[in-house]
Amino acid sequence: MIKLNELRQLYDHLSRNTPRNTPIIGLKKEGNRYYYRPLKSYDEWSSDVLLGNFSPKEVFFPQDEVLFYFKAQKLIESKEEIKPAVLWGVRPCDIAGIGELERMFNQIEYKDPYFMERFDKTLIVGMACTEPWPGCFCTSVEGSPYESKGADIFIYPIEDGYLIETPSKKGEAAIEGLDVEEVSDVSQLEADRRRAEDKIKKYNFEGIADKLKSMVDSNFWDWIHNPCIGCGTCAFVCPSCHCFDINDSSRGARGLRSRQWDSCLFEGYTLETSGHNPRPSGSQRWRQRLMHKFSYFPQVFGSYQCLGCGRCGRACPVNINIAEIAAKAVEWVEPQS
Amino acid sequence: MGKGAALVIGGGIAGIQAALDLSDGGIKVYLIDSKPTIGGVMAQLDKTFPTNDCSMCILSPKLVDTGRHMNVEIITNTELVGLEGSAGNFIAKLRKHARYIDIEACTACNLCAVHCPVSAIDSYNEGLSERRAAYISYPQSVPLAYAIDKDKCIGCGLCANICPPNAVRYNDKDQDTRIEVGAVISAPGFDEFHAALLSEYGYGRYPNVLTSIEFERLMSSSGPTAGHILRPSDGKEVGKVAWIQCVGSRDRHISRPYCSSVCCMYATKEAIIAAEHAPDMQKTIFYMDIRAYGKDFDKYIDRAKNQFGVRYVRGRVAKVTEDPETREVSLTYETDNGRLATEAFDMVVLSVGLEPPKSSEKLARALGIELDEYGFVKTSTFAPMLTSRYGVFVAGAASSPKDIPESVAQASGAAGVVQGLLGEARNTEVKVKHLPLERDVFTEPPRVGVFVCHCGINIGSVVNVPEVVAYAKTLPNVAFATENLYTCSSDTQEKIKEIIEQFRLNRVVVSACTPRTHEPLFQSTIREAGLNKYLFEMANIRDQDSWVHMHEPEKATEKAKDLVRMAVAKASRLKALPNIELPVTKRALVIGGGVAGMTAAKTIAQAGFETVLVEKSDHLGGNLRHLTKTLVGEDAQAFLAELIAQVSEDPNITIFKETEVSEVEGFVGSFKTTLSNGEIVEHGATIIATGAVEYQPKPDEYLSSDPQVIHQRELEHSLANGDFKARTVVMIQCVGSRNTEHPYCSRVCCTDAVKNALTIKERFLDTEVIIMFRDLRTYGLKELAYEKAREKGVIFLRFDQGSEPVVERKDGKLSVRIMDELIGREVEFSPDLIALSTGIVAEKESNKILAQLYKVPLNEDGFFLEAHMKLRPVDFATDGVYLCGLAHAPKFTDEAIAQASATAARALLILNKDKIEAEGKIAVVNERTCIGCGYCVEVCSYGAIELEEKRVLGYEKKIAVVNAALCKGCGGCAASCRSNSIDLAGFTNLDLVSAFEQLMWEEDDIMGCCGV
Amino acid sequence: MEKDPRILAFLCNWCSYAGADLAGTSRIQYPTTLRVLRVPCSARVNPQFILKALQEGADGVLVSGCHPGDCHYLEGNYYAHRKFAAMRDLLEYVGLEKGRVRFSWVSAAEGGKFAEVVKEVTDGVKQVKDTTQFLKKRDWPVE
Amino acid sequence: MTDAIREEARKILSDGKVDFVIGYAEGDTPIQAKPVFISRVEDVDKLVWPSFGLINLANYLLRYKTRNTRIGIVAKGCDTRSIVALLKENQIDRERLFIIGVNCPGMLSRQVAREKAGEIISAENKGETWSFTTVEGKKEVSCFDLMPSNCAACRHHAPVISDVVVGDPITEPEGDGYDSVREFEKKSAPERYQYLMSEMSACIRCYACRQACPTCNCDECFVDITQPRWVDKGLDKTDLAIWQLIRTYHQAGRCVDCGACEEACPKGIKLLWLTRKMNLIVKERFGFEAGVDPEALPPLATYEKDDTQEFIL
Repeated sequence: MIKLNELRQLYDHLSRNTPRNTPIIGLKKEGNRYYYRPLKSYDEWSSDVLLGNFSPKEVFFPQDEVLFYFKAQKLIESKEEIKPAVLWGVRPCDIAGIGELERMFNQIEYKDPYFMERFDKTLIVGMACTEPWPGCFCTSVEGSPYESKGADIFIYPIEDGYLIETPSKKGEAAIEGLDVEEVSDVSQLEADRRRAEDKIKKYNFEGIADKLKSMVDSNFWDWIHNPCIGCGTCAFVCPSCHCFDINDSSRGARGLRSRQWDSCLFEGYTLETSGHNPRPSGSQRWRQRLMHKFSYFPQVFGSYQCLGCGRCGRACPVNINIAEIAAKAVEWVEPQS
Repeated sequence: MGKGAALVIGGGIAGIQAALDLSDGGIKVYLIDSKPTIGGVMAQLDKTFPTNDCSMCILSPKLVDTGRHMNVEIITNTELVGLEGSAGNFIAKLRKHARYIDIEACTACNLCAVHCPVSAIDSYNEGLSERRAAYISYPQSVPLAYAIDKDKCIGCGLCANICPPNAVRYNDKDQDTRIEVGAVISAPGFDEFHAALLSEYGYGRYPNVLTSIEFERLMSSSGPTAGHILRPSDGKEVGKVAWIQCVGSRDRHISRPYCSSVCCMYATKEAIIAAEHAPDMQKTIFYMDIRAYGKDFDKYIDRAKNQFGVRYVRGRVAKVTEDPETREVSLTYETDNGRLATEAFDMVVLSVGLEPPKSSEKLARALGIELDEYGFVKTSTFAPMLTSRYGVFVAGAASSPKDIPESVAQASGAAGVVQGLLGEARNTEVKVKHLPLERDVFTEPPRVGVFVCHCGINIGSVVNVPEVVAYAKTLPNVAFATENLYTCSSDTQEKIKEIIEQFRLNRVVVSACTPRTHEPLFQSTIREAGLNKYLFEMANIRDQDSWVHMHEPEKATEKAKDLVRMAVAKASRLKALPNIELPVTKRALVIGGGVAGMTAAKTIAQAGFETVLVEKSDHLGGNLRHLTKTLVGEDAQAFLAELIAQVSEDPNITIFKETEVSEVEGFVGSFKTTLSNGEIVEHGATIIATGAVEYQPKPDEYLSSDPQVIHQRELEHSLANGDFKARTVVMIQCVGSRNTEHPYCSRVCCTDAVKNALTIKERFLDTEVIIMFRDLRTYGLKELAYEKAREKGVIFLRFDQGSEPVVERKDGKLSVRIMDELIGREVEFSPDLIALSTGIVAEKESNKILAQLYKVPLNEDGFFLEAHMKLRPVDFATDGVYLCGLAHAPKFTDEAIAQASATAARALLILNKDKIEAEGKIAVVNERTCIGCGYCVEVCSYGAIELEEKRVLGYEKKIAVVNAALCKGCGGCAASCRSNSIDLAGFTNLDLVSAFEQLMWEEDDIMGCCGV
Repeated sequence: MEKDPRILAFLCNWCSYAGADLAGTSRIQYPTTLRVLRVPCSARVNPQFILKALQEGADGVLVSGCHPGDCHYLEGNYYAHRKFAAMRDLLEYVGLEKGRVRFSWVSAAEGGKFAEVVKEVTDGVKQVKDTTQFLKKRDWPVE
Repeated sequence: MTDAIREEARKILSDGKVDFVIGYAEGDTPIQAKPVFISRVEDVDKLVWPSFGLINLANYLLRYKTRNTRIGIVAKGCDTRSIVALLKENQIDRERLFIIGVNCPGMLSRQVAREKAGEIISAENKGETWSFTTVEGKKEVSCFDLMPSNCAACRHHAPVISDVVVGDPITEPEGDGYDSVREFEKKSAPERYQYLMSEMSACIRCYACRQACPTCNCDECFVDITQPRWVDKGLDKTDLAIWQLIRTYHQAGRCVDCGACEEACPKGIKLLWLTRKMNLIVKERFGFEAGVDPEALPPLATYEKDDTQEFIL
């Protein structure tokens, strides 16, 4: 690990030592919201904001992405060339989210070239959360505000500066030439981590995967669905939701195929051409949502598909909090009818 | 019971109309024509007035209908030689002349004509071109088969050798046959006056003097010059052309004293069309009176003058000479002020009159009917279609010169009378059509066939048709594209059917004229080819392209491509729609108890159907109550009394007086009309015969409130009562007609004035009668009365609009001053009686109410507007509602009676059926997405949508349900539905959006889109 | 050949389409800009068509029906008018350039008026500075 | 107010008049209320009269369209107008409803708070003001300043229909509340168009606006229809603009200006800017206000022969 007094040093180093026009993407205020956007300068970075209103997933997995163009029978690759980028100042939960996406898009049989090219070409600069926000619950889903896993470079803010870790080779290479001292004593980080973790509300999700499996026909789903209005906000702000819909748009012989984010809570999510919908009710759609994140995903990949960032709860127009719901599921006792 | 069949003589428009109305009404028809094809003169015309419709275009669908009607047997080259028996049971003796080609075998491949070494004069082109001895009259001929002109044939055998189906029969002989029929309608039409008889006009000597019908062929795209107006002498473009009117009309010296009724209008039409062909051409019409007495005719004349620069010169042409060098023709004529003037023209057109066909006497002998001294079939005012022999009827120009709509109305009228006559024998001899099963194309990808029409040169001369065809082939889903000279011709229908079969087409696009006239024809063609008729779409590249962009061929071609692209896009989306059958209430409602209404009611009742007659006043009779005698002296009141008695006593007729229509529900086949007396009438057809009223002059108009200023109608009464007394009578014409307020001619006033003037002159020899007129419009045989009036010393003084006579009281005496053009100064009369010839005006307000109730339109003058001015004179666009009498336009009693019978014939077409096929383009509900919000229910003006509980995809819910019988297919519901849960079949959101989305495609979007 | 503006016209079958045909039978010449889609009634025209057409590249849109009271379907044009009024006002509010979306009543007897309407609408569209408002730009690669 | 609501709810639940009551409860995150469904008398105390209650609870009635449930609902003035609109469109039976109408003095808005204070981490009510901890520090904003534009423009504070009304009647303010529309109209056409495009291009098509709206009640929204595809998928600017324009058009005579759509938008798009104009159009052209007169026909489902047709050639 190395120590910096000013984070700007690292920023400047990265901007100098990457190919020309490599964007450094960090949280930036637009209107009255915060998004991951290319920063024009270090000063544009909203360093005090832990979480953008939207997650960094759109850096790798844009909401609306052209897969290819076609003319008559001929295919033309998407014209957009994917260039290297630096993702700056991402928090551990979002990094974990990127990791979940990578698991999805980088399977042995099926690799998503669009995602993977962006993923491979992006240098992820993570940052620990010294002051977690209300609504954060990463510690309940096996995360930590000080978790550097998944980052190429990871920043630990300390009292008089910053400690910089490079968990990956890519990160190591990136900071090469940064003329600063190497520090060996990083013991204070452990205390910092505990302090930060203690600030986070802890939920008990123990045994949730199995519990949910037993609740397929439960009234629980009606209970969650009741207030839900079925919009796509939660899925769209979620760092790990990755469902998408593929659409063709054509004009005569010319056209394109593209994909857009989808949400499992949309009524048309599973609607079939015939008009049949295997999940016609909101309760069934909620069951899918929760089971996917807390049951199927853990079964297949061994981890929750929820990283505890709490964005969905903050953004939900009717204030549905997935952590509360998951915790409720664990305690759920089927009412006597 | 008599025979359920009828004989129709003559295959012109009148004969065709009579045949169609009879056969659709359940009567088997034998249609005979002495020529090898039907079509008559209308097939030779380029355009028709006043709509300038392409004549062939509007005739062709009827030709096709007749040609393939299973209950019309067309017998060509045939004449009637005798008629035995009596009404109900005639035996007609026919002589079928040898054609020398077997109609059944001939495929119209044209090889016989190609190889025939003999030339003959082409009579279809009026001798302006030649044809072979083996020939076909015109490309749209029905039946489509060749014939051999035996007079010219040299028997060389070339055609027989070459004919692939061996259809040539050199030894063909005339054959005599006998057919049994219940009635006969004779519609042999007319001949043109032979212009050479008037040698002073130089016809036959000067090559650049043509007859009007020759000129018609010259303008026609199918004519000898393909529509270019070229001088016969040298083939040069014509710069200056003159029409001479009344050649063979209004001319006692050559025994044609009658007016031919149509020449003023056709000359104007020819001038307008000529102007379209060659905008710089100077056009002059030399005339005596402009007889624009028909509906909207005066507007047409105004357009000719103002928009097309047609010059009208009043004056008789005295001399015609030719410059032997330049071949120009000089006309010497008398001008308004009596001076002589001479003017040279490149071409002179003689507006030849109409006269009875040369065969008329022979035909009359065979039929056993009487003719008048000129050879026209004798009829009476009150039975205008009946000849002197009961059971034999006449239609068209055979009884007097007349134009197309009147011929059509008479033909339908004759059909109506025959329907009544044959009564229960109807439906005994007709066959029922069996269509092939519809092919199920649901699972097939669209394979569109595109047929681009040249429409002669109507489209082809502006739009680059081959380019459009080539373009169509590049469009997605297009499996076939071709061009046709006339897509509507009967051979093309066969071709389309073959191509559908051959290329497995499942959608058809015709790019031609307007779907408003031609869609039904093409729909039935594709139906006969086994396709659902809704798998059809048209692109209008004539009325809305070539005709309106005549000077921008490139842009018109681009537009045509766009329109075709849109049509193909829409066609590709079309789906087969189910055929819905609706029940028929076998009862008619007739609104109006005048002579028209009563005639209609009587005719329908005679055919065996209940009829309800509604009259708003407390008496029947209408305007005829004010007429004492007709021009030829028939007693109007005796006729009226008899008609009222017949109608009142007929058990099939229910009469409601002092009653009006207050509410209307339903549609063709099942109307439900609520009357003001609370009575609810359920009926299948409606006839509007509400009449019109006399114009009431404003108090200051010609001093009309003065007791000595009376109306023509009052004059007739006083003459009948015997209280007429006057030494000098001035009659003023066009009171309330042909002015800004009422821009149309009231048609009857000139004849009325002449009639009353003659009565005065007969009884009061010394009484001076002065008729002040603008154009004396005693058309047809009425001209004879005008001639007589002049002989008797009635003074006729002409005035123009704007210099009307001035009527004043001077020292207690009436004074009328008028500008006499002949002597060039004002003259003054001091009559003791002034008779105003007041016009006929529509009852605008009450017509408007009725129009809205029955969803039919009015014209600008407040008269009801028929579906088509030429060929559907008594129909409305709305099915099941018909129109006759003064409600349509000013007219004479005989014309109203003919129209009334015609409406009866049309109504009987509905009443005769047990079920009618409803429109398939109706609203459909997507039950899955409908949430039953009820907006569609609110916006439906027909109450066709209701909300009902239904089980959909396992859930009970309230959704919209459409009543197919009530839905009219307006689509208001579809556009009001937020979730597209209700849509309009045939015009779905997808159909329309696809069409206009593809409109916006650029070339790059299309290229590479291969056909199927 | 100068490129014409392309104006999509929805004409009701009974009045305006017939009026357009009448302009044809009367040979009244008018600009070549119009592309007609026949609909049964002006009430069939969903105002959404207008937006969609502008988005696809129509320079202008004309919707024409029967005069008030003349509707073949009794009152379709009255309903149509309300829909058009709402959409029209909304489009004006969001700054759609004037002259691109027009409405007219033309009867079956008004061939002359139809030609006049086409002229006026064409002139209106020609005066529009930017007919790419609402146009969906498709910058798709050529090859 | 909270007590009054609880009392009424308790009454109808214990009388068995309704199966459950839909009302507001305190939210889990700052300045947010959440809807609750109370079916047991003992849960009634969860009900509150919230400060930030822009959610239109009438939205939830749509779910019970085909069920025979008897529902109690806490409804603000605008919510009752939505209920009227839904009744007119046959989306709910009046007999199955018990409406606890509230004379609503107006709500506060999260969106406005975010605009005024910034990204809020925590909040505290201090009577007439709210104190916010934001990423940019502490900020205090008066309640008045937190009122959303629709509540400021509201002229129908009192319930239109109800079975019982709680809260004191409120005097309706002067004016018709459409000043913002008229102000915007003063801008030039290009400026207006620019605004449309920049505002709408922020849309991410989460459809929160539609889902929050009781009158966006189609089973299949036009935006999801594929034949024809009214609005292409993806984030093309024109598609986004058309999506909201058509949604607004569909709201003609149906939008009650409750502000639920705008409050729900995760991007803070000014949706009422459009819908309020549509409300003004139907008011000025057709003399209609949504949900105010239970007897009146929806403006686009009726007509007057003398509707002004000034724009028609």
